[in-house]
Amino acid sequence: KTPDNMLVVAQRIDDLITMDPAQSYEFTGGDISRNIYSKLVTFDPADLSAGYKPSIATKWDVSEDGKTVTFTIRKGVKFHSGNPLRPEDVAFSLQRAVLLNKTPSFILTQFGFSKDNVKDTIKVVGDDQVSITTDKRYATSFLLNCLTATIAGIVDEKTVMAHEKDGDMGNEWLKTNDAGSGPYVLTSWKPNDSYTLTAFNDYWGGAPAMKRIIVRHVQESATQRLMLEKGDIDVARNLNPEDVQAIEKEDGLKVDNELRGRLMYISFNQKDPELSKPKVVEALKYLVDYKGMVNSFLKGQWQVHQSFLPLTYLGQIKDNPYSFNVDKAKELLKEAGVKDLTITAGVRDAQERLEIAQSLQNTFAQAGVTLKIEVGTGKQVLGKYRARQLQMYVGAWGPDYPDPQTNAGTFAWNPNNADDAKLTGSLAWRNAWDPGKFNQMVDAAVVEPDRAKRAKMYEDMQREWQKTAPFGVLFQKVEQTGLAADVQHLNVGGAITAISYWAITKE
Amino acid sequence: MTATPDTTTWRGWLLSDTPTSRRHARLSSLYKGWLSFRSNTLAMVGLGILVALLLMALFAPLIAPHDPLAQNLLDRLKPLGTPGHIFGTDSLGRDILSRLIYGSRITLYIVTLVALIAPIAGLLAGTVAGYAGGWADIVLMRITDIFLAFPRLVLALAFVAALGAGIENAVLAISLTAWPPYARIARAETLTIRNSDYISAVRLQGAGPMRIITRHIWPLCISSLIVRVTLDMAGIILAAAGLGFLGLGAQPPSPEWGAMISEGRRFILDHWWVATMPGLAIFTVSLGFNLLGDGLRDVLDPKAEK
Amino acid sequence: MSAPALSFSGLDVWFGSGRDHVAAVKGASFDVAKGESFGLVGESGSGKSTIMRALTGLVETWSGGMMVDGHKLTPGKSRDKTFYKKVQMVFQDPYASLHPRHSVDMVLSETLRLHGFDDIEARIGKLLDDVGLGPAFRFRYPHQLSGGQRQRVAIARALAPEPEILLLDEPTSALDVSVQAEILNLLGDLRDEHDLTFLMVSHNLAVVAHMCSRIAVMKDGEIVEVMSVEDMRANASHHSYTQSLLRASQGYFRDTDAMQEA
Amino acid sequence: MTDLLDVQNLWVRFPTRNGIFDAVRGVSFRLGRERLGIVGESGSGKSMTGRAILRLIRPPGQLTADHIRLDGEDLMTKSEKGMRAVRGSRISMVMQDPKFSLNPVMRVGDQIMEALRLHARVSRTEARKRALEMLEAVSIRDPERVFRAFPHEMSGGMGQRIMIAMMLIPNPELLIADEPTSALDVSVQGQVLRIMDKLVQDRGMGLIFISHDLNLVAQFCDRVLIMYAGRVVETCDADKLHQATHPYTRGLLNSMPRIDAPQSRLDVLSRDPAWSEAPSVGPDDRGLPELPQPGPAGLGNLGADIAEGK
Amino acid sequence: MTSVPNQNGQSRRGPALPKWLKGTIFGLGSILATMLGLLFVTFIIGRVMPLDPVLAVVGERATQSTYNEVYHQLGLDKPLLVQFLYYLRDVIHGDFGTSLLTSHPVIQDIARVFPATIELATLGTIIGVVVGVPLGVIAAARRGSWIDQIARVVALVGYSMPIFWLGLVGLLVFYGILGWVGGPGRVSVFYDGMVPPVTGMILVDAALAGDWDVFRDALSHIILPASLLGYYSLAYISRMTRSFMLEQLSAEYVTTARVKGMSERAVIWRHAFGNIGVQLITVVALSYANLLEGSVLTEIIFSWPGIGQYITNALLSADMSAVLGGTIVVGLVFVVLNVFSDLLYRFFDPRAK
Ligand SMILES: Nc1ncnc2c1ncn2[C@@H]1O[C@H](COP(=O)(O)OP(=O)(O)OP(=O)(O)O)[C@@H](O)[C@H]1O
Ligand SMILES: Nc1ncnc2c1ncn2[C@@H]1O[C@H](COP(=O)(O)OP(=O)(O)OP(=O)(O)O)[C@@H](O)[C@H]1O
Ligand SMILES: [Mg+2]
Ligand SMILES: [Mg+2]
Repeated sequence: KTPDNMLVVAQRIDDLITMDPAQSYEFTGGDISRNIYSKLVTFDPADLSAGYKPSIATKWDVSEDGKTVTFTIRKGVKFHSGNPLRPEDVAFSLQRAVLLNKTPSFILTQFGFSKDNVKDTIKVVGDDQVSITTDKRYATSFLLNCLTATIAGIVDEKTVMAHEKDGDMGNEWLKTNDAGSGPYVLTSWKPNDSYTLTAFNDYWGGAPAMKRIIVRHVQESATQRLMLEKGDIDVARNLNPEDVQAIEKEDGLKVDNELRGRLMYISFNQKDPELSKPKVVEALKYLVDYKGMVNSFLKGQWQVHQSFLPLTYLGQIKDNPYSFNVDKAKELLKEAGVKDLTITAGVRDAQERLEIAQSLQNTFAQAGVTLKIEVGTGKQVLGKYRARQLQMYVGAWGPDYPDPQTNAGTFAWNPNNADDAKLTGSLAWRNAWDPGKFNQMVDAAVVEPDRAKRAKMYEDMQREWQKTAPFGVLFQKVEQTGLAADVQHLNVGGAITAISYWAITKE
Repeated sequence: MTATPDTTTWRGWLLSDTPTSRRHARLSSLYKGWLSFRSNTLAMVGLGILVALLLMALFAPLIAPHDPLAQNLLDRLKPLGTPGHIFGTDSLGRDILSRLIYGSRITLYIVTLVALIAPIAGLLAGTVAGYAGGWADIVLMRITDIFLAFPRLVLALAFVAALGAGIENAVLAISLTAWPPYARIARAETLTIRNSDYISAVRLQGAGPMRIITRHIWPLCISSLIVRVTLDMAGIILAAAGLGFLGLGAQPPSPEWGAMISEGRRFILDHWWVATMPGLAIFTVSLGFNLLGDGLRDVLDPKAEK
Repeated sequence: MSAPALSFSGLDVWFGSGRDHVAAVKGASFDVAKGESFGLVGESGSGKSTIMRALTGLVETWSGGMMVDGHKLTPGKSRDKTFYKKVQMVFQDPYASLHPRHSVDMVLSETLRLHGFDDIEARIGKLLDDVGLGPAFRFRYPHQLSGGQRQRVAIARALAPEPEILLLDEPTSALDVSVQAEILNLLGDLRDEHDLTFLMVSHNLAVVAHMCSRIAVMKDGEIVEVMSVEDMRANASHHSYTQSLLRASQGYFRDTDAMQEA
Repeated sequence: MTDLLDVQNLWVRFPTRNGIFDAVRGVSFRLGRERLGIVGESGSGKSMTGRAILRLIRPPGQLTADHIRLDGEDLMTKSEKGMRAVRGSRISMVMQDPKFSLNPVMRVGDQIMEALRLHARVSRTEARKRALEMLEAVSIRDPERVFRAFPHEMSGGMGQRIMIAMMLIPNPELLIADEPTSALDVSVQGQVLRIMDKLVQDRGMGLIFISHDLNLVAQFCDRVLIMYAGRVVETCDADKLHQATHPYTRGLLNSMPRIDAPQSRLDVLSRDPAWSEAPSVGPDDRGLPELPQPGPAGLGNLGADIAEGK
Repeated sequence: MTSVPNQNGQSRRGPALPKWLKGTIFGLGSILATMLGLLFVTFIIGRVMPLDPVLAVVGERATQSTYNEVYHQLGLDKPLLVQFLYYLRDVIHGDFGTSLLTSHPVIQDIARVFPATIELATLGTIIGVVVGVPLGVIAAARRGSWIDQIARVVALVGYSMPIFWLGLVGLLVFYGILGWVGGPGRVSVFYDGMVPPVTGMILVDAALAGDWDVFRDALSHIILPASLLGYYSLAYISRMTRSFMLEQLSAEYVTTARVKGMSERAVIWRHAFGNIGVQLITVVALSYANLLEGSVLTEIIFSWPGIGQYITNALLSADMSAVLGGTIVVGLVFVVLNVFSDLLYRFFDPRAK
């Protein structure tokens, strides 16, 4: 029922708060950004596993010392404003992200850029080149992976600076507007209601097939399914397992399954005297009914995964050493000398997590562990978690950029375990866990230039980590998207990136 | 007015026009109220529903066929009429019937607490404002207006958000939003009562304001409040369920009916009973309160309707 | 000579302010001697009740002089307990002057308790006896009583603190003639028994004449005439308004009569 | 010649919590073109009798009677629609409490005009003229203002006069006046009574005058029914009321204090249960007075007529 | 000595303001006081809530330095009262701040979401009045008849049914199975933005633009949620109408009208109904106000981008500017509706001067 050259998507988009790539950090923001901004390097939706590929940068060269990478900028690329894309725009965009120092800026600043040095470390060289100099030698793949993140989107300097207000480098304006060169132009955004993208006919990679993309905010899965069945939409992105199962059986509809980078995990605060006993943590990891959950209420949407790097990431391992084993757990608890353990877990009020928590409550109880669930809104629970006040947390974590460092740096790295260190970005810190030797392992892996060696380092690190860390990674997300049968080439971005509307066709 | 009742039977004793002691007088007026209430069939149905609810809550462990929290992931989402699970099972394989039965405790708990807090707060504010008049009246009524003008659910949400989700906080939140109407009713009644001759008469005996408010004005406001509260109870249950629906009411795994609907709404298309059974339970109890309230209104407040 | 039981001099009572200002009583002056029964008559709205309400403190906006037993009263809310022990009031409408949810017993025992009596049980029995209600009525609620019976309860309540002065605001105007007779007789008996001083309001001249020895005629908030009942009976009034009141209370006469005033 | 009204064995019953309550029990009377007073203590069933004649007993009250004949026509057998034609145009009733008996949100004039226009085909201007005349006739000083006023702006006495004007304007054959002058100043009371008097005498209207003022009824009416507990305990000529024999009537008469004759104690009525058990006193068989012919104007301009006569 | 004799005996009461002016001043004053109190309470709630507005800005993974910077930017380091005064100053200047959640000025957001709610609530109220009032009147006139029973059941069910449940089932049946109505949202996706937003209410805008396709489509979308809300308001209105009518029908003036020989229908509609108008206005205003503020659940279920959802989302995300702005608007509407029904009352009821 929807027109042939138009794609209508139902999705929860209430997380969207800004579209400025220097600031955008949410799923929906990533989706939009990927389609309206070009980057130096990017993933090809047709072949994600190939890793980053040239985009605005046609090629790059690494200096001898491995600290400087020089990108050659594609010619003839146009912004939506009609301005040509110049190397200055590229340098400006990256510098701007550092200078603005918004939440995701660490993706860049971890390479040693700062307000003071960014003009020198990221600069235009020659008339068609931009060079980036890091503070020390990093794996090149690490840098390039980071440059595929949203924050590396290239904005139109002239347009942006024309809207500058109080030295905000156009941040206020860019929150709700588009200054990109990607295949789509943002034509409207009504918060919590919808956003609309229109094809950019002068796109350097060729105009996309879908002339208009409309994404409508629909909260309920059942509603999305009804709309899909009625033909009012082409794509439904937030379906729950029951609705997916129904759609799979229906004519004219199909389901796209993609492994995403999101992990579901539980963690235990190491300030707690009982939970800081390794045997207790180990026992609890045996008290999770992994199979039961993925075969019932999580069916199709999460798969068992017990290490901190999502599958498809460099250094991934497929070992899932833990399984539901009450006897083993009891034994471990006995060895640890723990009886009548009561734990309170913070859980945000999302259905999926509540069910997981309730299942945990049930299985923990079988070994005599009482689990109390404290539910709050996302902000409430998170506030406590960041303040290290949660005894246990049931939550999800998505990688920030497609490099193993993103998760290693948060699950296994905490150089200062003091309360006032406020390393709130690190999950290890939030759980008051001092990772000890893992700190060095993480630091070493991130600078290892050899790809294979680097992968091996992460594999070893994870195997070790699985045994001792006060984290239990439970599942990895599989995104199940319901779509009309005529929609082709849908790719929501796998574990590493966001949706690519430009590849989609209808037949 | 016809034959004088025979005072040798209990019934006759209770119906006597000439009570002989305080207790007799009180029982007699209660019994007469009961008699007129009893003649109202629908109200009796309402009362029946609520008594059933009470019994269900009281004897939940005896009645419920299963542990309301016992999960069985293999037996999830069984349909209505499944042997052993007449009302089916939910997404974690828990028996819906048993959860409904245990949930009645929570519903009763909410209802009792709100019924204790809101009307009393409203009564206090309303009668004091009405009787004192002047500045006290203006200030109290402004406060009432503020809470009245506050978007109801927002206030409740804010409150729950402030104190954390949980049944007690939900109750507090609901009470916080429920009292202003009672204050208004109580004030309006107080204004009509305060200038009546019988209040003047007690003032002429030297009675102070506190005494007049608590002994003379409250008993008169209470009956219309009771009616209002009963009629509002349905709304209160629904509000608690609404909070539950938004995930801010009772906490899992507690079988609060609103939260059950909220959990079950994901399956509404294929497994409709998961959300519908608690929906029906809420409906039934609300209906019970409404019927009872209608009946009470006829008995306690004959002017209001009839 | 002892001070009069009640003394009013230049009493002004008003309601509201600004545009709503109503002067309900204007410069009323009269004395009521101890043991006397004094009547206030006049058309509806002439301010009869207002005088009583000002005296008892139910209306606070007044000026001028009021004395009870030689003690001056001051404007304002507070009257002390001794005042209420001395002065009590019976209201016009027996249906409105009893709390609908208080039984006779509750009404009387509360009153007694407020006035600090201990032997409450005995006193209730005595009071009910005094007003001609047997013990059978003790635990009844107002809705179980007739108008006359209610008025008796109201009188019992007023008698409870053993007052010296009883204010009667149209005590029988809501009652039937037959019941009126009973109440008037009762009041007469009580007056003799307890040495009471009466101040009685009514618009029925016959009733006032029956009960009182002196009357004041009110019109529009002013007292136009104070006269003895004998004078009234003899139609010896000086004021035209009083005369018209007296004439009107005679009844209807067919056309032939000269009833042609506007 | 038939009576104007002939009521036989009229009962009004109310079901209550404690069983059936009989408000009117077997009342019978006949009425010519005269003034009939009904007296009795409060609650004796006077108003109910009046309403019953119009068949306006509100449910759950029930009305039974052997017959209620108006000019020989039995009202009991009429349909509701038939009754509507009777109400207002042939029998009218002045309601007891004018404060509650006028529609608070309708202007006085509209309510009076409505009474007229429901039964007579007259234009608005004509109706207005007649209403104003009628208001003047009942001694209302500023009819134009009152015409435009709302009931709450009227005093009790004005309300009663408005009510009377409203009920007289369709020129009924029978007027039931339920305590029509209780709120009136004595002087205005005289004028209003005079109007009704005139209508009875000149037009042959029948009048049922309900009151509890025995003296007034004795002076104003031709005949009196004395009611007690829903029954007629005695009936007599009005001027003979003071010689009435029934102890109830005597009791009522004696219990009133009198200005001219001071008493130390008033007589108190002692009620005899036998009074309420005794059957109603039936319609007297005495001959009714000769009916005068209706006035020359027929249903003419009543208000102007009265105003002139005054 | 130059004392001026006081000729005006009334002067001791001060300058006598006309009554209506005094009433107006008092009325405005109390509205202001209410609004101020409302703001203050909201503000305090927002500040004491353990929701961190900074987190809403910086996100989950922000470093502490970013966090501190924003904390300062938002003025959270100032005393509470100072923060409130700053806020007040801005509000008086018409600046409600910028929503953290949408990055739009709050006033702009409200201008977008409020018409959606108004449209829904208005239609709901219209349905409630058009059906509820006659139902209530007839039920009262035929007390105890089958129609009275039906009215009673309809009202009781309306009072007792959880709205979110009914909404979901309604959507399933009328949209999913029967396909009689449009789905969630205000208009079908491809009609989105087709008519220029003049009032923000799509039905009105479409009518203004003369685009009847859009109008029909929008109508098919709104009809289900509006009926749902309408049902609730119907339940309330019919019940209240019935009890008002019963009271009037037992009044003496109704008997007077019957004495005049008036037909039953005229008695009911002309006399009795005329007398409940005023009370009815209050009830309708109240129910309208309730729909305006209380349709959060309906809005969620029907993906209706209205103010209820807006405030709720904002609240859950500690977006206090948005919460405050929304609350002011809703509170203002409530107060205005109250005043409005008061005015109508004065206008229609001759007894209220
Ligand atoms: N609370 C009040 N506020 C304003 N005016 C009042 C108030 N109470 C009484 N009045 C006015 O004071 C005047 C006197 O009233 P009051 O009650 O004393 O009359 P009354 O002689 O007792 O009349 P009635 O015989 O009807 O009882 C009347 O004009 C009345 O309207
Ligand atoms: N709806 C009713 N239900 C039960 N009893 C009623 C009802 N209406 C009237 N009565 C009773 O009918 C009796 C007669 O009432 P009615 O109004 O005729 O008295 P009345 O003689 O007019 O008295 P009054 O002089 O006070 O007007 C009263 O005892 C009254 O209580
Ligand atoms: Mg008085
Ligand atoms: Mg009567």
